[in-house]
Amino acid sequence: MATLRNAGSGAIVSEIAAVIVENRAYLSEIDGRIGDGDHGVNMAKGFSRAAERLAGRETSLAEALDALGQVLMSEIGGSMGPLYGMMFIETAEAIEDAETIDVAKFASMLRAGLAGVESVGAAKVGDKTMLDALVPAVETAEAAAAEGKDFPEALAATKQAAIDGRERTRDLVAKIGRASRLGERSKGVLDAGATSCSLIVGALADGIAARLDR
Amino acid sequence: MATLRNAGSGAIVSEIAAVIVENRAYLSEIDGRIGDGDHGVNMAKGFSRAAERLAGRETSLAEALDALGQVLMSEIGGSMGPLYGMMFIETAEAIEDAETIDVAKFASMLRAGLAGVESVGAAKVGDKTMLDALVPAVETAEAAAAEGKDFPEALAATKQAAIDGRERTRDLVAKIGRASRLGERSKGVLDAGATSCSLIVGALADGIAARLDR
Amino acid sequence: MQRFVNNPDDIVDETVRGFVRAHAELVRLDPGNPRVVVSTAAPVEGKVGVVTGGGSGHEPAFIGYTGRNMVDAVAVGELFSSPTAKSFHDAIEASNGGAGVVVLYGNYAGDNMNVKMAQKLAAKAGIEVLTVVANDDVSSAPKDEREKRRGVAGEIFMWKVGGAKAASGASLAEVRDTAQKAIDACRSVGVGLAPCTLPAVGRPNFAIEPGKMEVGIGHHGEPGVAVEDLKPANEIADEMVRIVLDDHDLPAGTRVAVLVSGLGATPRNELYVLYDRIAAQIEARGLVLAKSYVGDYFTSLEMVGATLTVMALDEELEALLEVETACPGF
Amino acid sequence: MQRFVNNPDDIVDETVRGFVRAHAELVRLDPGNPRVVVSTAAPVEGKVGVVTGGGSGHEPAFIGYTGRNMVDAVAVGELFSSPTAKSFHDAIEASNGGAGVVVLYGNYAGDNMNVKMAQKLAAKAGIEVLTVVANDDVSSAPKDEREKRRGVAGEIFMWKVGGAKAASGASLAEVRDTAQKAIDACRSVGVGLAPCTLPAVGRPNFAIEPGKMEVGIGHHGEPGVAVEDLKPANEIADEMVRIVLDDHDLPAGTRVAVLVSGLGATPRNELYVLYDRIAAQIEARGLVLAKSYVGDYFTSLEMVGATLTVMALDEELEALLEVETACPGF
Ligand SMILES: Nc1ncnc2c1ncn2[C@@H]1O[C@H](COP(=O)(O)OP(=O)(O)O)[C@@H](O)[C@H]1O
Ligand SMILES: Nc1ncnc2c1ncn2[C@@H]1O[C@H](COP(=O)(O)OP(=O)(O)O)[C@@H](O)[C@H]1O
Ligand SMILES: [Mg+2]
Ligand SMILES: [Mg+2]
Ligand SMILES: [Mg+2]
Ligand SMILES: [Mg+2]
Repeated sequence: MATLRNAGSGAIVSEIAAVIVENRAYLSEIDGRIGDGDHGVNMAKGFSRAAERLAGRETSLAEALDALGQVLMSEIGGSMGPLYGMMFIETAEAIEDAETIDVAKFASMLRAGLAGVESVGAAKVGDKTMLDALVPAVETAEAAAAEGKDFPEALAATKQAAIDGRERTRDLVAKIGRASRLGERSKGVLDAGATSCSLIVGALADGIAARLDR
Repeated sequence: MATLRNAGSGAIVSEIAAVIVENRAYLSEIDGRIGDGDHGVNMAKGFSRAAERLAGRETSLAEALDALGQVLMSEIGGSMGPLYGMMFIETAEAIEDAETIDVAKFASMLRAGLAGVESVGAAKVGDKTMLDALVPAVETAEAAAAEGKDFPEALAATKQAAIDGRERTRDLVAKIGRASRLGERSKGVLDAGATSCSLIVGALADGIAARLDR
Repeated sequence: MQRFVNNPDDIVDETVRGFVRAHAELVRLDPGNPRVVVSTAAPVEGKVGVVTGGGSGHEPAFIGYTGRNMVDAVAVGELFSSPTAKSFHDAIEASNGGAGVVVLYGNYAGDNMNVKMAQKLAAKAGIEVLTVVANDDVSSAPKDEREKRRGVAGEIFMWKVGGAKAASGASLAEVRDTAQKAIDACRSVGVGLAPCTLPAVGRPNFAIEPGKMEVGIGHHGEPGVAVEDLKPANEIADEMVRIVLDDHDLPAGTRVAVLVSGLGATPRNELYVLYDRIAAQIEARGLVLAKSYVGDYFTSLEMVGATLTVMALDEELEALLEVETACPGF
Repeated sequence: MQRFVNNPDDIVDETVRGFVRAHAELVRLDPGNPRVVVSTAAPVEGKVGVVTGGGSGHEPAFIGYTGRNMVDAVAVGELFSSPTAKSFHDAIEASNGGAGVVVLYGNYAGDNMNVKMAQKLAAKAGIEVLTVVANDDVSSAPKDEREKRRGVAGEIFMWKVGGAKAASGASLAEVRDTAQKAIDACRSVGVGLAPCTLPAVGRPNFAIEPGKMEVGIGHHGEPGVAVEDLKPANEIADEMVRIVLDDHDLPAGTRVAVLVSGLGATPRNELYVLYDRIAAQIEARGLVLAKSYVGDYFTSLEMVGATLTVMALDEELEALLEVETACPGF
């Protein structure tokens, strides 16, 4: 059964950061349609800062995720600072003591991250937020673990679930955050946070898949 | 010898005003190149106000010119209020008591207007101001009178002199007014005041020519 | 982008540094946190601390309202983005005179989260914190969902009233209640004529077609209630008054304070043109104009537009509004 | 044109009406002339009257500096156009407390003519009038032709100093001399990033290409000394300081007052970004920053840009600058 070694896998976080930085303009543009247009700027700033701090350091995935969470939490602000900050801090804590990460561990670390988000924000699935990408990803990972799917398959399914969730936000009416004031007029546009979240889940899954040892 | 009856010729001033109002945008545009772009606005406002006051009233040329001068003087401000205000007030005063206006009277009324301008502003010919159109017009009218030219010919020559004077401002360096700060860079553009002045002299000459009785 | 910027990522730091430098007699930086601006008079022993904070790009809000009889400390966020929980917490610490701290801020997702977390941190540190969330922006939610409405320029009245109440020696609960009363008495509306650009983004993050205007626009360009043809100033003023007073419906004879703020790129003379009509309309509805403010009080970078805030006064609110203040914003 | 306007011909009347309405405790209209704004405290028996005036579109200048210990009466012109001689004269009459009147205005052809004529009218009415013509704009003429230079934001210091001197009970000659000393101690420069539009004209009356800036621009868009590529804010600040101080060359240790004003559409945070660097540069040259002003003090409709004014202080000027004032402009 394929697993990921926690030690030495911190580079995955730098890969996640790179994806966010690449999509800086895109994320701001989406946020601009129904929000205030700064999502890409906020995210890129926080993630690139964390990447700088990690650069050249040999870290475990847990250490790297925690470092990212701490930077977002204490230096970024916005909605994303606390939301993604808590998400990564909790995700890291869930695998702190793990030698290796398998499908079950992967599912539980995502679940912990979701709990982190929910500890700060009051959003629910369907509110047109990052949760609409994150929740399906968590549930898909858990299902894959229950069904005993192998890790690469589980990762691919989880990534796809986040993407599908992001796509569904297009038809949702925002119930929380800036966009919620638009009511019906918030329809027809992707949610910025769901978009960044699907990028993050995807980059995490890809980073793990590329490092699996069997 | 052709002459103009002073009485009943006040409509000439309304014709002058109409020409200025027509050229409102053009005059502002010229002023905008090396000044602050308000010449047409200032002029049109003052001249149309005077035209309104004169509308429907049966006035002599002297009365109408004085009315125009008073409006410019007391309601317009800018450089043009006092400069054109004094010009028209003095012009009017010069023909106040005249039954009829002949070439000599025409020349002396223009000379009086020039004196009015010079009583307020310190500009000289060649400074790139309205004087560069007005002075040649005055001198041409005086020469015509001295040479005993007939009135229509004198009027045409005076109008042309103002136009030629305006054209020469293109090659002049502004020595006074806003544009004077530009030094060499004020070259290559007509002077706004000279342009409005040539329009005024032209409209005055045309208005007189159209009303000559012989 | 025809703007005065260096590295867009440094704008907030440079703004705050320049601000503190220019107004050193009134404000200082928190020694431990360059994203916290503190009144040179704070903390005042035994006085309730007054804190606010929010995203940058609204100058003189939020930092400009730091000073005597006003806000004691301000948490500074990135452009259009809530300050961190840490900055809110440091502002609470900096303003704490031992009588508790009230955080008077605007209703935005980020601010709500970060203030909540800062409140927890403060509780651990033994500082009692109460909060008031401004929601004066009429267009941002229906009347029966006022809790969803954004906080906008009405916050200035909330700060002035709250700051004066705290300075009077009132208790934490009293300051909170009075600040709450102040913002409950405020209704605001914004109209946008041209968008603003986050320098880091480089192009307008929303569009307003030439010849159009966005009625009910938010302080970050959040879309308003309607996109309409651009009208003459008087008709826009009439519409702003209608939106605000229809929501407010105040009995004739009510004394009101009015604040007309530019959004950043609106020339001052146009604000007076708007105000002239707004004042006439308000009086025509039988209200009494007790106090007026016209200028750039709460902006949105270089957005072209204006906001109108009407605050219904009672004796206490009017008296507190009259209290002399010393801060860069007024 | 994304602006708040009704009939462009009415802008000045509406602006002045709204202004007087908003600041009724400080200013009033001259009963005989709606183009003259008078301090509610004026005339003061036995005090030298202080008058200014100029074209509109520079709000809060000129009207905003009417008030206690400031200007007593202001003559209001059309947008960018000098007031009439009659308005200057009515302002002189309104401010006359029997000790003579000083007219502190800027060096523009129209203003020079109209003030001169007003002076004659006042003389006939038996009022002694002395004048000071501001010419602080470094870029508008070479140093050896200072008398040709335009008056710009330095006028604010001239008014504050002149107003305070008059309030101190000084004689007409003393007020004139001190105001003259004040403006002689000022040097200013403007930088334009985007043009402004006279609503009656409907399109920008000059052009600044995107990516370019006009260094030395005038308050009406008069071309500056150079069109350059738009630089980072710090480099622009350095250039502004260089232009002003190269002309001024002040001995190290000189105490100075600094005023950084937006031209109308420059967001407040960018003014602080500029100021932060300007202040550092001024101190780097060994000068001492005694007092700073950052905001929209003297604008040009909705021009994007900023001006820097540096005033060299002596004991008298600094003391007069410190005198408390009450006017809408500060
Ligand atoms: N309570 C919440 N729970 C989860 N996600 C939220 C919540 N509030 C806002 N969001 C997410 O935040 C995103 C916007 O983030 P961002 O633009 O960076 O912050 P801001 O809204 O303060 O400008 C939205 O697209 C939404 O997905
Ligand atoms: N001293 C002067 N004598 C004669 N004409 C002058 C003088 N000063 C300025 N002018 C004229 O005034 C014109 C500009 O007028 P206008 O734009 O209406 O006033 P302003 O310069 O105050 O904006 C210039 O083109 C010039 O011809
Ligand atoms: Mg956003
Ligand atoms: Mg002009
Ligand atoms: Mg934001
Ligand atoms: Mg002009």
